[in-house]
Amino acid sequence: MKKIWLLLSLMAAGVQAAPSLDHQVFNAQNQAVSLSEFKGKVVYVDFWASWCGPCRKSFPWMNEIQTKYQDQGLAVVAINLDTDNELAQEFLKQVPANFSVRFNPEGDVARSFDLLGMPSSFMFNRQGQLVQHHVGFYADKAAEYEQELVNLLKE
Amino acid sequence: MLKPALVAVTLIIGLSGCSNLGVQPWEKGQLARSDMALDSEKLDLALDDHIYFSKEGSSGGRAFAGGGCGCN
Amino acid sequence: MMSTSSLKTALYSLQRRDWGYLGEFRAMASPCEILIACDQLDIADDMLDMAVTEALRIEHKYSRFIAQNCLWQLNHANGHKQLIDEETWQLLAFAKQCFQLSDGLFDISAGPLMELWRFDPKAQLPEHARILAAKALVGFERIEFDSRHIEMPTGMKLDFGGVAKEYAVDRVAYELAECYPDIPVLVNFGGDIACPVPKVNPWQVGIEDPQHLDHAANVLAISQGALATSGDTRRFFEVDGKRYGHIVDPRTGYPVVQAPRSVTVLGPNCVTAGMLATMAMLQGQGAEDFLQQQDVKFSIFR
Amino acid sequence: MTQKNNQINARQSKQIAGALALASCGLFATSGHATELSKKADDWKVDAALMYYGEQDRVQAVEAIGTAQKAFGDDSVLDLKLVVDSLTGASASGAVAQSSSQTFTRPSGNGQYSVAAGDTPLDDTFHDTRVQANVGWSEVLTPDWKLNVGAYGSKEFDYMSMGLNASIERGFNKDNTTLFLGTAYSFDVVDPVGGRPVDLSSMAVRDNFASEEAYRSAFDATRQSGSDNKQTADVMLGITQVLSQRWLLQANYGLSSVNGYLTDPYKVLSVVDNNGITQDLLYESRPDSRLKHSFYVMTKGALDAGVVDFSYRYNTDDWDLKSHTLETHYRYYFTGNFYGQLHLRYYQQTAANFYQPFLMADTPLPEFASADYRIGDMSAYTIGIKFGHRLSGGHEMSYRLEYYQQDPKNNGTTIPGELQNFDLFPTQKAITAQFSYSF
Repeated sequence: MKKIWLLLSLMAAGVQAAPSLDHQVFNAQNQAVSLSEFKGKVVYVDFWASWCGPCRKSFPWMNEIQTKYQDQGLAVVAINLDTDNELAQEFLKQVPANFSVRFNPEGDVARSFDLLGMPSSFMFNRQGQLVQHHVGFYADKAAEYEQELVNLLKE
Repeated sequence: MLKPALVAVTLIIGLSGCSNLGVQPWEKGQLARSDMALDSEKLDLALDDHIYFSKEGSSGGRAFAGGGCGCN
Repeated sequence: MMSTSSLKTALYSLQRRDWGYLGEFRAMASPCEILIACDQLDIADDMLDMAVTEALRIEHKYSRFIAQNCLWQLNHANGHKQLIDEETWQLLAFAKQCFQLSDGLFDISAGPLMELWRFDPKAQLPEHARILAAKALVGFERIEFDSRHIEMPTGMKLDFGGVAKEYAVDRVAYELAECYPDIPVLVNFGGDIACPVPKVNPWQVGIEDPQHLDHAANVLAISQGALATSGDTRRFFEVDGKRYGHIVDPRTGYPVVQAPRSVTVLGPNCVTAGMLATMAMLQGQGAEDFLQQQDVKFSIFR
Repeated sequence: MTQKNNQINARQSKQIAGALALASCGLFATSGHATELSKKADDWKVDAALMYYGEQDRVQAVEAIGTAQKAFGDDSVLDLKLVVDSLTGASASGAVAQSSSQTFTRPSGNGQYSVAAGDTPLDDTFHDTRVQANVGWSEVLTPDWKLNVGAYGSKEFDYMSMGLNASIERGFNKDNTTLFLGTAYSFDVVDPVGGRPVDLSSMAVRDNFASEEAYRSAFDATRQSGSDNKQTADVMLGITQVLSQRWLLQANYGLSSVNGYLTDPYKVLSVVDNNGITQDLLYESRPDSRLKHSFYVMTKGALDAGVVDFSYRYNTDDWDLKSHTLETHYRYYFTGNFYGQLHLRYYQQTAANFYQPFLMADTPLPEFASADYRIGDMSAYTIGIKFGHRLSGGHEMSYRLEYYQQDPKNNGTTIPGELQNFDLFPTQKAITAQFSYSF
């Protein structure tokens, strides 16, 4: 019974099933932009929402690694999934971000990334291939995440 | 007496199989509200349960486990 | 009970030393250390956790590199009146006193000038016209503020760089001393140091020698009090043999000529020591005379 | 030009170190400032409440409850709870009213109390203070598995109880479904005032004895020696299923097996003749085991300006005591920080098979018998309102008032003779007032 469900959900997700950087999102000025603008860099894509506690905890760490590895070609892209943009702006006022913030209110990109929990993070190497993904944010695993990024940056 | 118990147990286990019910992880904004937590009024419920436990013949039933908030 | 230090090593580390615990982390773009003279792991961990949280909080609030933060809001108000909280008001009030006591030499509105002087060896001398344009935007006296509001001329940018790190050191020291009044602790953020609780056998603190970076020229013994270092040992550049340090004189728009390479001052708290060190640097040649008049212990490297 | 300037400056510069030090004190005098970033995540979250429960001319109780919760890292949470409550007033002894005054022996055997003609006999020796402490630890083992363990202890004058519990939660399909399996064990020591009465032994009343010694030996004959204990083992299987973005459903099945001393040492039954005249008073007796089932289903919804939940519970057990409970809470937010909440509950119960309002003198004694209306036929309803204010800094204050009415019913017993003049199933009314504060 389980297999049928899997098949159905895959088909429903449409062509762009696998996570990739070829997706359309909105930037702070509400213009449609593509994630491919970060191609060539090591990209840490993070899906978050204003109501999610662990997401709030991950921002300071993302700030740190963005400042630390910016000039080695790291791009942290946090994609907000709130349907009400006001909530996202309120969150950003309280929890500053010095990395790129994008918006995907319809959640279609999140659906094609098939998130298992919130937050969810995906690591792309310089060739734009997905190499790693994590669910949730745990302070004691942050060093592990950082090491994975450092290895990607060295490639 | 045992029959209803068995029915209940199989029903509960069975329910966990269906994966079409439910929402995507990023659609849990409402469910993550503090007033939606199953233990959001745990003091009131504890005080109520104590009164009804000492004034009526049956008790229990409630569990605070599980919950809607989807963030890890 | 699970020891919580293991949970948090990612963001900072806590190592056992024979005199207690050494906590290390990064904040304000500098290496930070907390030396804790106590043997209980959970207390040391809690103190370190408080220090990191406070340091990151201040950095996030007043760093000029973080978009949307408190400082960013003030600097992008283009002339409109802005609400400020008590902490920001206290800092502004302190900066105003420093501006007056230094006859305008210490000016936190020198933001635009700071951005002009990109301090790394490859940088070129900015054109004079751009310096004048940036200087036009500087002038602490043109800022109106009270305990609730602030109004700045459009284009003026505040930069708490001259005081934020020392302030963070003092805040962390103040909070640690308040929660653990009897545990001697030394807070060291990249050379700015504070010891709020007296220690019987004093801490041994190495003062960096500007010529040979990363190894101590001489060692100072501190039982209590604070110490701050201001200097261009790392951030400087040379053009036609002339060395320009990172201390800019807001009145001329140029870095201070003949400024010492580094000035270290001891004081009651880090903010005061740091301010005296910065003002000494701003005196250029007169640094030694200036500090002698303040009868504080200091050391200057030329 | 800059050289000259510096020279002038050096001479004029005055002693400013003192002024600077003074100015900097202002920076730290602040008593600690509101941290914009979320409150330090690892602080203690404290909930406290004070409740008054008062029945119409029967029992009054004041209960203070406090819980404190602290997170350790991202995975573990410690929960502490302390409850102190004190009980005063009188509660029904189980004896029936009579057309003449009646005298009863106090449970301790020292002294008596008398009840006026026509009144339902109430035993007013009820002054007791209970203290209970709970501790719980929950740990997220993996994103799918969560473990909770806990222990509690409770002590009052004549009753001591302690217990352990453990439960495991498993998340399925993106945490939309959570299966819960919980077990609990508790051990209670029952050491009543005056000792445990011998089951169905006849109450010795001092007035019926010539001398104190005679009364004393008769009373002692109605006592069992030492205390007794009671063990309870519970297991519960539950599921919490997210139905939509705003609704979730919870369904639980609970099985509870209790063994040991279940009788209420302070309850008695009247033995009446065909005219309804009390001939004797017997201490009640209940079975020493009870197997209980509970089926509970609840749905909770997040509304735009409120929250609502509906729940139904069915209980049944091998004492044949069955009950239905319907309950709902509806909360409405008048403003972002102020809400009102309505609480409605209906409860209906059928009597245990050994419940009898009284015993007939001419019929043989049953093995078990109790006239405690709380295990008789009964329906009850509760209506309550609550108001809450969300204050700054994550604090919340709330106060509620509830009215609870119980209507005991006759489980089909024919009422003999003059007992028909009395209401053997009087309605009970009670008020609850509670104030809570959390930060």
